[in-house]
Amino acid sequence: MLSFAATVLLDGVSYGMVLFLISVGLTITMGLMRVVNLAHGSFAMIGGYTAGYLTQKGVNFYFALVCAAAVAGALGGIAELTVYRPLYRKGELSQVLLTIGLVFVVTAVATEMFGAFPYPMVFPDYLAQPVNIGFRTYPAYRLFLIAVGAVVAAVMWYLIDNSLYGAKLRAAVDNSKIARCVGMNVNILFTGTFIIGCALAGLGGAVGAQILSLEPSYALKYVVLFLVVVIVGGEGSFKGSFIAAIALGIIDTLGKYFVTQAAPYLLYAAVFVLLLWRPQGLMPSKAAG
Amino acid sequence: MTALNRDEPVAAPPATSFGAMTSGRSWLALVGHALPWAIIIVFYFMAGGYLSLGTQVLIWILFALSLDLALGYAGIVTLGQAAFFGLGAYAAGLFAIHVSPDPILGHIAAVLIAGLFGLVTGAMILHTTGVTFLMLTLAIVSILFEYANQARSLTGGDDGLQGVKIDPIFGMFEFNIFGETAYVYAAVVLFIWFLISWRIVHSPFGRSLDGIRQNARRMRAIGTPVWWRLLAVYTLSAAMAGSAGALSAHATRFVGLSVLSLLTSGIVTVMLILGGTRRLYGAFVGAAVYYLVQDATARISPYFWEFVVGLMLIATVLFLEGGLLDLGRVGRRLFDRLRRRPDPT
Amino acid sequence: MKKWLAGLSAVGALVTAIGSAHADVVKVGLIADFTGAFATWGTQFQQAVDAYQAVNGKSVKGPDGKEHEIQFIYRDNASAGPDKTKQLAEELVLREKVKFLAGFDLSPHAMAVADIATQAKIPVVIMNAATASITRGSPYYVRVSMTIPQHVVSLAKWAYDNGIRKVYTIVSDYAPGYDAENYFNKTFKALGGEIVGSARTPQQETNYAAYMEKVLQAKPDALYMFQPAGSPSIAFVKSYVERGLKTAGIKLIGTGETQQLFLPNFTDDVIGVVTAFHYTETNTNPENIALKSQLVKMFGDKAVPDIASVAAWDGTKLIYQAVKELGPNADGAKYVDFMKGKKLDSPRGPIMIDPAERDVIQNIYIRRVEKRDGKLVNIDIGQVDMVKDPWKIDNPPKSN
Amino acid sequence: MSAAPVLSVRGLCKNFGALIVAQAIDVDLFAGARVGLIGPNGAGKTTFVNLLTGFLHPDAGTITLDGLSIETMVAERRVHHGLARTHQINTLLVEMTVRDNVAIAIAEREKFAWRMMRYKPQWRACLEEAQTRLDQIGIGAIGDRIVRELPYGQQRLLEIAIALALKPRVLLLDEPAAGVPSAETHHIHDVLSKLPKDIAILIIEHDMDVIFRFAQEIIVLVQGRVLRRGVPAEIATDPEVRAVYLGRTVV
Repeated sequence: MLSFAATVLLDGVSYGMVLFLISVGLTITMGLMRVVNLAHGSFAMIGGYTAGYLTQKGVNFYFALVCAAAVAGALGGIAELTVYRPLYRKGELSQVLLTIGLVFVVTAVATEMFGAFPYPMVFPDYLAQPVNIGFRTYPAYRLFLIAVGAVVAAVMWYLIDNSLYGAKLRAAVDNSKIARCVGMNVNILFTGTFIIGCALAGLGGAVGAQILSLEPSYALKYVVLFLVVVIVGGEGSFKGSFIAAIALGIIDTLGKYFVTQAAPYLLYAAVFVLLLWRPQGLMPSKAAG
Repeated sequence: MTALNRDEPVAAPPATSFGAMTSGRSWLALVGHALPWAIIIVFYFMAGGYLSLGTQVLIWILFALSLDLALGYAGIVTLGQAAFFGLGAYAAGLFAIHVSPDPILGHIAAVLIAGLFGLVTGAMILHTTGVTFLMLTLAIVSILFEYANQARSLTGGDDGLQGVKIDPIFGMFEFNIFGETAYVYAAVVLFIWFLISWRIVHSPFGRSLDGIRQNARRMRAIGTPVWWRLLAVYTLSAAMAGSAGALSAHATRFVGLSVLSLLTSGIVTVMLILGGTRRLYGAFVGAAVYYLVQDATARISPYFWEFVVGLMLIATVLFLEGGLLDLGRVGRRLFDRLRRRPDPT
Repeated sequence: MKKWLAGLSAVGALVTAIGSAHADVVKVGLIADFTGAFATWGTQFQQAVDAYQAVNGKSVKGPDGKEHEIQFIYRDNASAGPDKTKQLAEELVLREKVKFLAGFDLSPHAMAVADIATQAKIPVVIMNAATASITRGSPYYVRVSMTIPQHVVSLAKWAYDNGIRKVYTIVSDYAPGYDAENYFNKTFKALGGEIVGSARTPQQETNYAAYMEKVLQAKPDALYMFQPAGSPSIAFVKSYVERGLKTAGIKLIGTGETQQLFLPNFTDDVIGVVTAFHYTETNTNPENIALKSQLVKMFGDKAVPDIASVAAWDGTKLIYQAVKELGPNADGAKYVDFMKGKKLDSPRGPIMIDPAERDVIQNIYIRRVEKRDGKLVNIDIGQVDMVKDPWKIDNPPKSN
Repeated sequence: MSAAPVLSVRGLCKNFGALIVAQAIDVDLFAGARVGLIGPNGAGKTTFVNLLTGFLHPDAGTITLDGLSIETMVAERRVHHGLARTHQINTLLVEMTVRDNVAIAIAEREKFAWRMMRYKPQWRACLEEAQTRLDQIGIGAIGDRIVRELPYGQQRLLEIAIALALKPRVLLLDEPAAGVPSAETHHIHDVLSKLPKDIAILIIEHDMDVIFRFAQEIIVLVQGRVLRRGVPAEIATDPEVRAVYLGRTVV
């Protein structure tokens, strides 16, 4: 029984970590820039494809991950400077539409380049094998996911709480107007944060490729999932999204385990109720509240 | 008063300055009104095998029109419009199967059900705004979709609703594969809804909606019950979308799961934005153009149309907020600027 | 990119294009998804048709001794709903005056054209849509592809004959999945086997960890999967190995998941999976050789034939023979009558059109995935001869 | 002047977390009253207006309008009971014409703004009344202009015009001249001086000259508390008030 609980926990957390890795960028950018960025998943996908392509070409796995983050981040930066900038002043609608447009374009290009089929990603053998973790054998890959997620979370945590960058970030999230007034160069902060967010998404897309499999429809397919994490966690709330992601992962796993006749609308129903109860999410950042 | 009358160049009045369209003073406005309907009528005789394609366009125009009321005029940013379209479609289909094959009755039933659903959900979520509201609408449409997918016995799941039989309208005009009936039926329904919408958006009610979109706080300060007004238009728009859904169910004698998909919401929004919001005719242009582009590009290369639609969206948001119907004004402004530029000698 | 731009210029022409039916041209309207999630079906259909026409010429000599061109007109369902299918079909029938309709990758799409086929008396050659009941929808339906029960029943039999007694089934949560689950369980129980557990997974599921845990605890001899080709089935197999089911000695059996077309996307985990299917890409039938070589010749080494290619090949062949026999302007019903009971040498092996049900009767091959000179391939390890769709046997047509 | 106050506020309290913005405020406004509300920035003046008009809800206290207690009422209902306001920062329908801005307010006042059908004559009447009201405050010439294109001063006047169009019995003016170039302020003051005599008016203003010219009574608000109240003369000479305005904190 205990081992079962542990297994469910591991499964849930590892899944949640993927969601967290990809969503954390979104939550910060949405909290910071107030942009409903439905295209965020595209950057995760770009990272995934990059890593997939490289690993298939025999490039070292970890180097491939770095590249994935780099490429996603770079493209993110370009996108921020070109199409996102004008969005900051516009309403949700424009933001939704433009980012959906972006998704379409990326999807089309991805299909032209990599085909409509799911794109395989080569993991090092020691990750592909189950390992013995005392009470049972367990996929090394999922342990790896948890490790990566934990590291990133820790680093983010430190950055946001203890660094000047973090301080600026929190200030700007709480009130970008004031941040501007006190002469903080918000533009650079925005671009930088956006790049980091996309890079993380790229990383998440790459390492998570086995759970959220790579295909052109990726961005559209999972965007709701990412949004749920962000909104439920509370826009701009880093801790909130972490909790939301892990919770989502565990709930999802439990659901599959006990309600084998999957009822997918339960997730949405839950979100619906929660948002009516706490329209600002679990942990609203001051600005949102 | 001189001090206050610092005169500034009067730009072309935006679509929301009333009287601009109400008083069809310029013959141009009249042509503008006649043209779309003339095209719809002419198409009927020219279409040949493309008539059912035309019917589809008409249905999507009505759908986009319903969105224009909520999103365009009242500024309710929703991604859940497909919920009403789909509900209307399934209602009409199931009504035909289980209750009565009469199209008119079925249509009315569908409109009522969709409207009621709009009323209930609207009452639940309309106090929220922005992203939260967006997510709530998204959740609603997703819930319906998943439910319809699961309730196979009722909806046929992803096989769609089979065996919908519809009586001839007034017992005279039967729905056949040539689709004349469906086309005229759709055109008439569209026209009725258009008249209603036209009346509404130029009524005090419509103006107050426009006010709410521009500045809800101001409207409360003059005593507007904002929530009630929004609820009213949301319900109306839902009923209209339901009507469009009923049309599609009757026209194709089939209801597919896709009517409830998020993509359907997305597409109708794209159409509206493409054509231009707060003009009513924007829906016409948007739906037609969208279908044309999709039809044309899809034949060239897989994914090409997705690519193009994506670009169109980005371009519209960045450079053409008024939608295609705004091209004229944008062009004029550009032209003026070019003309004003002093020649470089 | 380039071809897109080139295409742009063609748009205008296409839009205004008006199909006019010449007397000696037999038009066949092929509707399938060429874009969106199911895009591969359309391309596979089209390539096979082109291949067939390249081998057998674009025209047939009719009974009147004249050469009649067989012209295929392709319409993209764009992975949109059946309402779109319906509209395309009407357009093809009324505008293009097609004599046959063909294609249809998804069942709902095929079902949606029943009215049109019946009202306009147009034979519909179904090249995939595998829901058993479809062919009852209109007397003009003729199916050359398969039905799910055909596979599943054969698989269940094979499993029992090979000493498997306890099976856990996991199917995808949509219509074909239900058919699969239903027929596997029924057949296997009837033989005396035991179903120790069943689960249904969301259609686009890719995270199977929890399900595998349950299977592991149920300790069956084999795990039967019915998962959509592509990411779900790949993730499924991955998870099956990861979770140590393979090492626990639980066999993985399925039907369409391991088609040659998809194998490159799998890792070696998939080796040893046993499936029952109506087409083994590696078979050496002359027709299959012809199809494969022609595809490679026309579309390069990457072109791999699959059930779509095979069905399109056979469907085209059927239409050619019908026109050859009855000429270009016969009544739709006549064409259908001709096709009833027809026997064909298909790349998959011998097939026959059920005279009563207008549905395909064919061998089902049991294959195991193995690695031959560095490539994952399906190897036949057995076959069930001339399987008639079990659903039809269970649901005899109501006499009305 | 009638005995009973049109608007009477008792023990009004409000705080945001630790920050106290209204502390047991009592105010009475009689018909035709002209009361000035002054105080340093952050004293809670605008908050007080928001509490009265229902854009904020008090933690404690009662607000009575013509004997009807309205503190639980939503903002829009209070308007219909005769309580109108202007905003410190222009809050207008910037995409509409000036006339439409006023006409809509009139439509709401006349309770037919929900009409979808059969509205033509009433609406015409609204437009006409709107025009006359614009004329009255001297901006009739710009009735057809889009608000967004107007200079700030004219927008301030429009704020007042809209409030007046609601035929209020109590009018709360939140710094009507704020942000207007001093060269233009006199127009606004003209308008203020011509406001209907029977309306009870509470005005927030920083410009002391205006206040002392306009108000019969002045209330000094500091940190959400009424520090002093009295006729302008007293207030002007009150040392504590001076202290506040010199920025020294009051114990």
